Amino acid sequence: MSDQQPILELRNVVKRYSVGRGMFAPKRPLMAVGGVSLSVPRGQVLGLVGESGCGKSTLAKMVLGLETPTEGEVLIDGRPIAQLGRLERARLVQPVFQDPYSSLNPRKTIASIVGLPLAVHGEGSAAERETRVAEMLALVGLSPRHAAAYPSQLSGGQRQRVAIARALILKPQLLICDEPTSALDVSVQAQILNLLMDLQSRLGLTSLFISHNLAVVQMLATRVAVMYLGRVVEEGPTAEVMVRAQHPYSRGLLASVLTPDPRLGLPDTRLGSVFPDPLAPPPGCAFHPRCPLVFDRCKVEAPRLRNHQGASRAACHAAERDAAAMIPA
Amino acid sequence: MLRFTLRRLLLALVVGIAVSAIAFMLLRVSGDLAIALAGEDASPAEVERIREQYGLNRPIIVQYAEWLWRAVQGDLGRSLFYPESVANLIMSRLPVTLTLAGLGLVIALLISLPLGIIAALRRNTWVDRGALGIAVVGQAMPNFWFGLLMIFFFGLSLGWLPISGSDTWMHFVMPAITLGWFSAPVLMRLTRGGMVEVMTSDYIRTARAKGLPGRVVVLKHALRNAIIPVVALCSVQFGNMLSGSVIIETVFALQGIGYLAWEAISRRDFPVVQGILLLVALFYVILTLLADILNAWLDPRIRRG
Amino acid sequence: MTTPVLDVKQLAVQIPVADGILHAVRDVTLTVARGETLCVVGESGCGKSLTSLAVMGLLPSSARRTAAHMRFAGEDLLDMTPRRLRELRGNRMAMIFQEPMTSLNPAWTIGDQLTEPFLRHGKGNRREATDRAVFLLERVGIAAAGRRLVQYPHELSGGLRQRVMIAMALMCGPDLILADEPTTALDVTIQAEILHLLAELQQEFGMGLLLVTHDLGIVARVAHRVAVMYAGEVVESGPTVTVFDEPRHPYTRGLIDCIPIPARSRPGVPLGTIPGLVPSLVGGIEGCAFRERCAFATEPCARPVPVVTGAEDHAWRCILPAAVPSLLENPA
Amino acid sequence: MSDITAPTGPKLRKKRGRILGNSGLIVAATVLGLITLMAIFAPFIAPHDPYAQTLDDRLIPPAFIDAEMADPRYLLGTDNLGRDYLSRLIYGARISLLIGLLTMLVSGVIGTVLGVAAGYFGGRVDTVVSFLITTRLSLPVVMVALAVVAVAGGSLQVVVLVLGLLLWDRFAVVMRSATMQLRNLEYVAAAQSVGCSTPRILVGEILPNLIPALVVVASYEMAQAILLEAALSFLGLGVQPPLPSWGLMVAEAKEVMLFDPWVILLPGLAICVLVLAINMLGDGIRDVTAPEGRS
Repeated sequence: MSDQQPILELRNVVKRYSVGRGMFAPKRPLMAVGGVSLSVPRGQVLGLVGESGCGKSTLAKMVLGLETPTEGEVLIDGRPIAQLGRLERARLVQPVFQDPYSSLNPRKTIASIVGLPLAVHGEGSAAERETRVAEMLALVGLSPRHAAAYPSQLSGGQRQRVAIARALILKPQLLICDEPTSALDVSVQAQILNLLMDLQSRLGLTSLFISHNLAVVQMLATRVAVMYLGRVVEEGPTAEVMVRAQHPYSRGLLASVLTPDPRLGLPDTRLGSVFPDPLAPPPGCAFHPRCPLVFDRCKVEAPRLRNHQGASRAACHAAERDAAAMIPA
Repeated sequence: MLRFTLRRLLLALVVGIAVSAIAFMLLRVSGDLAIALAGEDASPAEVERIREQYGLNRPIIVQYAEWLWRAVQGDLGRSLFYPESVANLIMSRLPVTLTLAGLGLVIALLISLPLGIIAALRRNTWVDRGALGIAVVGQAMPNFWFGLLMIFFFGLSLGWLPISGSDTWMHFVMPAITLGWFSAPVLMRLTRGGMVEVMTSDYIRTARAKGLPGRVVVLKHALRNAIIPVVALCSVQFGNMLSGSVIIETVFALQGIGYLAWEAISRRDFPVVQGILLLVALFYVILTLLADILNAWLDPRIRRG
Repeated sequence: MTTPVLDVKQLAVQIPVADGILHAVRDVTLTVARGETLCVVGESGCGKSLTSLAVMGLLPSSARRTAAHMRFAGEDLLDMTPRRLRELRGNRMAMIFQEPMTSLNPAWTIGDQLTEPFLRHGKGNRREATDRAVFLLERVGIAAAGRRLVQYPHELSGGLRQRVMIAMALMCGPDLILADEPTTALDVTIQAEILHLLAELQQEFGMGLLLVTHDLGIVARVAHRVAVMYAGEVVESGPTVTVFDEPRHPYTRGLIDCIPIPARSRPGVPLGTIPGLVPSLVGGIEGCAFRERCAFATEPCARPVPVVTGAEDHAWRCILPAAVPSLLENPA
Repeated sequence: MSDITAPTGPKLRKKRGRILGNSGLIVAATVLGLITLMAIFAPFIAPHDPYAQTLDDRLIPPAFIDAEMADPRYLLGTDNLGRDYLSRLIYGARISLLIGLLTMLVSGVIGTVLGVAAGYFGGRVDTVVSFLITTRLSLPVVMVALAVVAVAGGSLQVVVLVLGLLLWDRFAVVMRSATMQLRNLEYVAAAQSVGCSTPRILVGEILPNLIPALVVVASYEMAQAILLEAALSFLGLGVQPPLPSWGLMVAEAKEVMLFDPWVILLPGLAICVLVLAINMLGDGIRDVTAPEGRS
């Protein structure tokens, strides 16, 4: 496999659900993910940012094979995930979930939770597994004494370390982190982010890092993709998106990050707060009802993700117009 | 809401058909009805004659379809014992059972609602433990035994109440108490559980933060939400009471459909048994339908969902 | 100096649990002046929410509350009759909770729930109540307010419900609002809007605002003064700018350092962390509760630590002689 | 970062403390244990043959009812056929326990399989199972059981089979909703991602977490089955005489209730104590295994 081959590739992935509103109300289609194409090269971290209901977790589930795309293809290491067996898939991609309380089975010891992937894949003898579990626990900063403990005896941060150990023990090609720190206190979040950064540099992990907080994402991600209502609205190198975001929603998200600087007042995101109903998305650009730069074209035509300036891509008519105006004659 | 009602109605209809089929089939597959009718020591020829006479030799589906077709028209066949049609027989006994079940439900609610609410508000005090204790002990008593004890004390020893028959309201006192007593624990637990959950909810804290007095918090904000599942359970309990009337009516010789069912079963009067099974099952289907609609109507999240 | 709207001294909350007494809030002293925003900040389990509930008298029934005094506009909440307390609650002091999805009663309309405190506290008749509800709904940025009155909570989104909660708190024109993590359950872009609204209304009506949060970013942007809580105690309090610029307690410094900041924190450069775990508050703690996790801890920290007061009401519970420097490799 | 919040030793001790602190659970377990032992060793404990009729010794009251009429050979007196009441009660425990246990097993297997399948797979499976549950709930248990026993003939096997096929609904309802909750937890998603097969997830991840709920429902249904058997036998359509079913004994006692009311007291009380013990055991186990809360 060449190094040019991306580890993760999404080709125009669509996921539609049919949602019952209440027990007997008619079902309506919900476009959770509306045509997403992204790729993550080996050794890189793609940060996926968006608010609740934007489809980022659905996307993660499709990459993990827990959901099947309605349309499009997910390829891992060049192979369509739909054609992989469950064991093969598990060797390629592993998750770390959000809630450290529900992500560990309360009736199993830490050792058996971390060792489960080895047991399922029939790797090594019982003694070898034990050694590897101990190594893994040490790698994520837990002591050997934790092996015999049950999840209820650990703190939130320790549990999240266990989840990371379980995800890494099979040495997967790709790690999916779905809001791994958003259920944690800030001081614990910092510990987990530091751990992930450390593992990143030591193991050269390739990962998809999902969060609603841009400040967290930029700690780890080499590239960032911003999602809004099921679509990627901006994608580019982290530094560029953080400094020169082109999509007004990315700028709004960035402004919403409240840094602990007492001299700055509250930001004016100029986004309003009328979050659209995902069951009845607005026509044209889905973001137009909240957009401060909206003009007529936005209400009828959905913008496509394309390069306007620099190395990043944005799906915005205003960005396109501005870029066009800036081209020297 | 209309859509909800229609869908729920359709479900009730399908369940109704399934239940009627089961009520019919059960008696056919659990043994040879012809032998049961003719008696254990009847000659093979006699059994064959009966099989012929009742059409038991035809495919079971055909028998069922025919029975259902007649049943829909109100014809449940004729009793093998009484010189009457099954439908008439049941209709003449039904009022007794409905009265009994109605009274039973009222008694159950009179016991369970206040007790459940007080237990929830005084959680983990002796009131709560006492109420739960009564519920646990109450549920452990066999209802026929409880009935017999009542007969012994209030009927035989004290002579306050008549011990059998269904002529006056006095005849209903003990059966209704017995029936209500056994429904009360379930209703009480649900009321208590619902109230406990609601009282610890965020919106009750909001109501208290508004400065509302305790009585308004409990009656307006808590009870309204806690009572919704109780309403549904009430109809389920009413259905159970119709079914449980077999035991109670037999103990007190109350001439309702329960007693009729027992008589018919003992005498192998199968058209009557089938008719009663169908009727009680349909009652239950209709009651749950009503409960669901009432539930939806009480809960704005369903009504306007 | 005028009477502060809220003046709490040495508040303690104890909760009996399976293996002893949980000292959830210990010796908390704070004041809120009219027109002032005080933020109480800390991590989960530090007692910040219980502090606000203790002020409102909404603690769970098993909890025990003690204090030297707890004055609301000069009147002590401790020796108040339940009736007098009810007169104040929802009227002169109101509360906004964290979960907009569950804090409104699903069985009653928005209008009914909004007008309820107004009518209950005898502020006017039903018509006036409805008028005020419409006025406030519009004020908190809800369009078509008249139509919203007949809607049920489940028909509104989380952001809208939190606006309704805010409008409800304002119905009787309170002197003090307690907001317990009012934006934690909301999306980040909505959070800024709601905070804007709260700050604006607070200025407009000249109320005191006690805002409980875990987010130092929110504190920095909205608070006039801040109280940092750790393990049930206020470990540092003072004007926001002073506390952020010159934190005197190592915990405050630790909290500030572990926040990722765009364009400052970079991949590969670790964040500051606070090692170890929060101590158990069951039984009670002797000395500084933070000493097990503190890089500067010395032998005297095991003994009771006095509160030191500096300029401008800046107070801290630490024996270090100077401000705590950042331990980050390249602080901005 | 190296501390475990509660080391294993104290944790176990805490659990043991919770069990011992629950006096209801202790009493219930003791009573149930005694009844079980009594049932198992009935031939060694019972002073008389429970079927032996001594027509000269009919309806002898126990000493605590009428000391003068009592006979020291019959501790709890004799019934209307002169059979030793104590021996019949001891043997009766066998019937109640056997029917309770077997019915619980039959209905438990049916209900758990249906409920877990509905809760885990959802969709069509859930629709079908929900329909089955609704249909089953619409059938009046006592009447159907009576009618079927009347046709099939009253015997222990028939009663177990009929009750087992009728009493699975609560298992299904509870297991369905419990599985639905578990299914959405992240550790199930993690197990799927790790490559666990569906049976492995059901057995390794879901089932262990269902056990507390299962025990509670099972105890409740066992009690229910015992009560129903007694009722069926009481109505003459359950276990047939001369078997010493407690329900049957109440029915037989009913005939002589007017003159010898004590006969009715004993078997009823026996049912009551057994059912109470089972229910209290279930409640106690539920309380002990209740989640301790997150932190």
